[in-house]
Amino acid sequence: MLPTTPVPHPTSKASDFSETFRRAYRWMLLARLAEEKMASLYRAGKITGGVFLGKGQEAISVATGIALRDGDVFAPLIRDQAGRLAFGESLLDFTLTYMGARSGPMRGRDGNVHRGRPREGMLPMISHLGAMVSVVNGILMANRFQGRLGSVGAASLGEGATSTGAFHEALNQAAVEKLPLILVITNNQYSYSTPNSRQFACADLVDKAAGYGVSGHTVDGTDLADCLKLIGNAVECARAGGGPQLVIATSLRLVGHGEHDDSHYVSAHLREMPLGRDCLTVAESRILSESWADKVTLDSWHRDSLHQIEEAVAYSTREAAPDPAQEDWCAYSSRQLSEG
Amino acid sequence: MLPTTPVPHPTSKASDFSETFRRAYRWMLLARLAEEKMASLYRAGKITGGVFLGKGQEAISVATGIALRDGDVFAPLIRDQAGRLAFGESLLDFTLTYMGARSGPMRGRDGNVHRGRPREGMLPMISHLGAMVSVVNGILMANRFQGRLGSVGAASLGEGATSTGAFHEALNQAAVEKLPLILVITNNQYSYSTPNSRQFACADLVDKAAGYGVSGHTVDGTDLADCLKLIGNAVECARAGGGPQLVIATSLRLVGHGEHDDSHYVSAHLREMPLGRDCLTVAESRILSESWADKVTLDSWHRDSLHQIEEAVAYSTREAAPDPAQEDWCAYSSRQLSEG
Amino acid sequence: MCLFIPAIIRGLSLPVSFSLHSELLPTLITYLEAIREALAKALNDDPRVYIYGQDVGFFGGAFKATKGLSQRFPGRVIDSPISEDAMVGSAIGASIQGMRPIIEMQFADFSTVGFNQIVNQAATMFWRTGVACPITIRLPCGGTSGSGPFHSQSLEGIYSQYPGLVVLTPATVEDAYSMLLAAVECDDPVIFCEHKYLYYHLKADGLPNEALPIGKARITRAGRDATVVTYSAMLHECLAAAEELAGEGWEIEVIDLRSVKPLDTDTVLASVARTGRVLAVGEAWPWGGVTAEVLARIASEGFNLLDAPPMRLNAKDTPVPFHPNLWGTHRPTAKTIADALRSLLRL
Amino acid sequence: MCLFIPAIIRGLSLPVSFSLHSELLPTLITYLEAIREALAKALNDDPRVYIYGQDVGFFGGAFKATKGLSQRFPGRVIDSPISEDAMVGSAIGASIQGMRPIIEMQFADFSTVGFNQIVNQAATMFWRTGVACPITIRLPCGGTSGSGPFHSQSLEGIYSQYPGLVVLTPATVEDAYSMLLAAVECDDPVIFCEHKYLYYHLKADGLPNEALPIGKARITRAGRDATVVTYSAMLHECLAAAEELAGEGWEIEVIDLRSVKPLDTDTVLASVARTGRVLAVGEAWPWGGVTAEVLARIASEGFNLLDAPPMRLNAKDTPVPFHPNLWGTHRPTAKTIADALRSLLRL
Ligand SMILES: Cc1ncc(C[n+]2csc(CCOP(=O)(O)OP(=O)(O)O)c2C)c(N)n1
Ligand SMILES: Cc1ncc(C[n+]2csc(CCOP(=O)(O)OP(=O)(O)O)c2C)c(N)n1
Ligand SMILES: [Mg+2]
Ligand SMILES: [Mg+2]
Repeated sequence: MLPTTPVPHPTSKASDFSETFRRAYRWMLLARLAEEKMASLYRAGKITGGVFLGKGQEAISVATGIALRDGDVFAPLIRDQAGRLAFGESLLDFTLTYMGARSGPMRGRDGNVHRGRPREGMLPMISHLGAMVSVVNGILMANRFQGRLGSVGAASLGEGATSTGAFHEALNQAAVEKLPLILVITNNQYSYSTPNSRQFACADLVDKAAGYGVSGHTVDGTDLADCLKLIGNAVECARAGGGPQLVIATSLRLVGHGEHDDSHYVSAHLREMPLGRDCLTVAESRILSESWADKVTLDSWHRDSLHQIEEAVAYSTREAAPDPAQEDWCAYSSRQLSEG
Repeated sequence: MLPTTPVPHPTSKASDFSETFRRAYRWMLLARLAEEKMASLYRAGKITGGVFLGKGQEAISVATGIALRDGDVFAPLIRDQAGRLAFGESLLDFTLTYMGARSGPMRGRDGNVHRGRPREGMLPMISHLGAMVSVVNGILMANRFQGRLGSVGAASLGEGATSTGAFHEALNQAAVEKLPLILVITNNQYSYSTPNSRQFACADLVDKAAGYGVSGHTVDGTDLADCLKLIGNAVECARAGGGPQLVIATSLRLVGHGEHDDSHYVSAHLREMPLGRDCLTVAESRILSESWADKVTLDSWHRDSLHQIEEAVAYSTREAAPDPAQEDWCAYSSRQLSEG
Repeated sequence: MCLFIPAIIRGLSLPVSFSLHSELLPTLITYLEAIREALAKALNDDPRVYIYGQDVGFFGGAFKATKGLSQRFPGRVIDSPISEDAMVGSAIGASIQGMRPIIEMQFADFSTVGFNQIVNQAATMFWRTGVACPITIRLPCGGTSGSGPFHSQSLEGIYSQYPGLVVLTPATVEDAYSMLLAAVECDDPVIFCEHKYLYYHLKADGLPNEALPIGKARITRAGRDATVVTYSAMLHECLAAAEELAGEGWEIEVIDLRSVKPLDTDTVLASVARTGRVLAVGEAWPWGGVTAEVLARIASEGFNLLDAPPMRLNAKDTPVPFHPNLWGTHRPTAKTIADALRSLLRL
Repeated sequence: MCLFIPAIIRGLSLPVSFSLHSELLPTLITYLEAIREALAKALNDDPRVYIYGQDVGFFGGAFKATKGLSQRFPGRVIDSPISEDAMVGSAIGASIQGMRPIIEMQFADFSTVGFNQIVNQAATMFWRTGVACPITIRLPCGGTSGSGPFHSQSLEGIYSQYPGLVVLTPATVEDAYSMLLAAVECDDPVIFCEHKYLYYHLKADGLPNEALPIGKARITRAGRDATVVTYSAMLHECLAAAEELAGEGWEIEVIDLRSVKPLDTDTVLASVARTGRVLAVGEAWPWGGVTAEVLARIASEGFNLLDAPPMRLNAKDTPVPFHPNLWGTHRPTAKTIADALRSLLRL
């Protein structure tokens, strides 16, 4: 059974590719099913606030999470459930946060995709797009100051976030400081309803790399094998001192921007294109065609995942909500400075 | 004698190159001498606030100003005295603003390099670097709305300003909207004391163009002839609907960041390189070697310039300072909304 | 301070025509629909107007405030990249070139990314150059349940500190409509704080033909025992509290500021002169902001009108919490306002 | 509110050693030198400290606050690109990884470009995650002659509105030193508002061994006829006004807030209890801000202590003007403060 606690990272880097692929696939599957559960709870009116899913982006996300190791840092964005799990986030962090439980990592203070555990290298995103990249830079600068070499940091963004000044300043900063940053841009063709033609005008987002003096990579975001290899290489490059790595993964958002959105604006043409493939199905076919697992095993993984999700949801539902009377209304670590 | 009021733009675009070169040179000369006058007033303690000079950048600046015509818009930066004059700014705007005269365009409310006349297409920079570029975009969008086609907008920046989020958002915006923007980056090797190695990591700033999907150009900023040709072409491209043009001009700042700064940090090595040449001297040699004017004529231009400057300074010195008792302390155009 | 009645409203001798959208209009019109109607009217009546913001075009905006407008006004309702700085900067440029841009921030909270352009470029343009900068920046403001720290902020007190900005905070469907039209017609940059909680919750029978000018507060409920000064969504909590206290025999006067900069000191002082007691209520954080400014004005200009210390009630001094339990306690509510009023009346 | 005495100050049983810079120290030490000494001491005593900002390295910063430090502390005083957003963002990251970054903004005014990271990321980090964010952001603030609208701003009232930020406004050489050390030691993000006018103008005999904690105001001048509450450079204008009024027989008490968030209401109220009259003076714009907050607190918590309406005096509601004539009139001065005090005493 897959653990709901952080997955142990393989000790040997030379682990068999099929083994990595299977592990990655299982995280993707767990993420997909966990998100589908959230969506159904949302439709049942059981979730306060929004629900944002990563359907169609699990391959690139999991490849990022799985390439990182202890001591690395990850700044996921809203579509990174798979990467979060692979990096070590417990499924409970996901369910407890969505449900606003007092015992969750955000204690009901912040919700859904904003969860994180900074001490464990999992950054809690703020909503403002692009803002997490320079935070990762700072952690990498701190690592350098503290002599902690060989650690890297990965940040996820959508293609829409490349239009923010924050993205630009941070990538330039990483380049000047030659930081081991892996910046993964998932170009899923839309930023909310906005198509790429209204977001940028370059032929390919990877053309930005040269303008920052960083290495650029592109990958088919629907193909798990490619994602694992490419991100794996990019992470190794960064670890080896090669400076920032800009990765552009192409895909299509297979869900609404959030679960409130029917994404009627997504072009049918794009859905038909290869980038419209479902990366989970693609990965599954690969497993079967390579005989890395048989149908019976896949089914058991599916059942295991559902079981874990049920457990996590059931547990989280029973957890107490925050009690405003017990709440510590203090925004200061130096509590004596609070006027609250 | 050169006018202190806006210079009439040539009616024929096919005007003789030597004629354009001479006109440009005279604006450069006037700018250089006017700035030297400001510097000496500054040293004499006669100027409140800072004095910022364009020494070494007159060629690229004048080329920008001279390529623009009525209906175009120009967002100069701190080293654009030559371009301002060529675009049509009166020398009096310069002296009156530095001296804070009530009759100057900024009426003592803002000083030195911040002057402008938005109604006449000359934008009054705010200090925050990069912030003027999107303002130019907006003017160009307005032109499009209003059916005023064929007008362009030019904005100047230093290489340091390419690190700002504002630069990035604005250039991307211009690219998405395919606006006739000419963005001229003068890479003078330093941003205040900060050398390029601490500012960006790309091999050449022009490598940024592809990442925005705009045309990129490079030019030797010390060579007036090259600047005139290149900027002239870039402006024509933009006018013809070719979208944003990113121009990178290479030079060296031959003065301090401001007159308070002795620029001891500028590397001696750079001073010896071709980019350390004084563009004014280079232009003068060209004029003499091509026999576009003789030494006697050059001397008369010099005297004429000095004369104009003396007149402008003398006039401005006699102008009344703002009187706080008479001042209209109202930040609102709808005065009834002012609580002042 | 003299008052500003926009011609766009003044001109309305005939009943407002909703032909643009009439087929969509239900009997009751929501705060959000009022905003959409105002946008449609502005686009229709004034060729200088355009709308620019993320997803405002075909999609109609995150809250659907611009739904259908890009189809009705082709080329004038434009999707922007995720670039708040450039969005505002370009609006400034367009405005000095004669346009009347309306910028939609997807949430007020994201305006912090365009902050520099708003407070340093737009706000100073007229004073520095004498050229007006008529832009309207729509900020979907305020808390709703489950929105958390970055989709709930009330920033009126931040923007009001800057000279040159007009800051409007409509609390009613009618004001959402008429004040947005006034904002577009205003020659100065207007920060238009729409409250998201009111978008769907608040409904009215129709849209107004007349409007109070910008800068004028409204006495929404008359009373003689105490004055409550408030604005935006808190108006409705205050009215509920007043109603509750009416049951206890107290008559509470409730003032809706409508515009927080300028702030209508005269109306506030005249009310305090009648009641002698005042409570200022705001949804923003406690340090500074609208309630501090209101109290400071009353204390310095109306000290002798007071029979008791002026009070204020704000949100708690923490980020806005996600969980409904916490959120409901973080901001003032009818209940905590009623409690504060009871204390005030006992003083 | 209990009080915060930083260990870095508490530990000073021996006289402060200036060995780092002693050869440079003149007999008198300026406000700017005090800041430099504090930076040197922080770098020296705490390996977690580093400085990051434009031109702070070899050049020593636009105001020379970091002069010589990059040479003494190699690799720890780092030139940044012109990227205020990324400067602050990276400091946040470094701080949660155990560092104590000090960010220098070249001018306070440019912090608006890093605004989002400051108010939305740094300010909320602890509350959201329980992980502290100990960064110090140095803002060269306030007006000097000829600096104009974009190099003169006083932004303490903006930042204080945000929960999670500590906002300090030292007015003396001694406080510039000890409060900067306290800021660096503070586990929360501190907005450190240094006043540029004081950089060279203000001198002291030496640096302190002891310091008041953050959050505690100081009675700089005792008096019994009226209280002036102020902070930063305005302290000196207020002291001059008090001196002028002393010549007329009035004893004015002058309170230096030192820290505007938290704000030491107790000290203010205790003084008002003695004098019955109060004037709050600030260099920032009139709407909201520190003086509004001070008046609101006095009015609501100390109403019965007042013998006259509380007053306030701020800059005018326009951008800060460039020309010395205008600038001298835009902000409060000893003369206008003395005039205000005379009115207050007549009330
Ligand atoms: C600075 C900022 N502006 C606006 C938003 C509102 N917003 C949230 S998600 C989103 C679209 C993001 O698109 P993209 O970066 O492509 O990511 P995707 O959702 O496609 O994964 C927008 C505009 C925001 N979060 N931050
Ligand atoms: C956003 C912002 N941050 C900091 C500054 C302070 N500053 C003024 S000029 C300057 C250096 C500019 O360098 P560059 O862009 O290369 O232009 P140059 O002076 O070399 O012409 C800096 C840092 C500023 N004006 N704006
Ligand atoms: Mg996208
Ligand atoms: Mg430069």
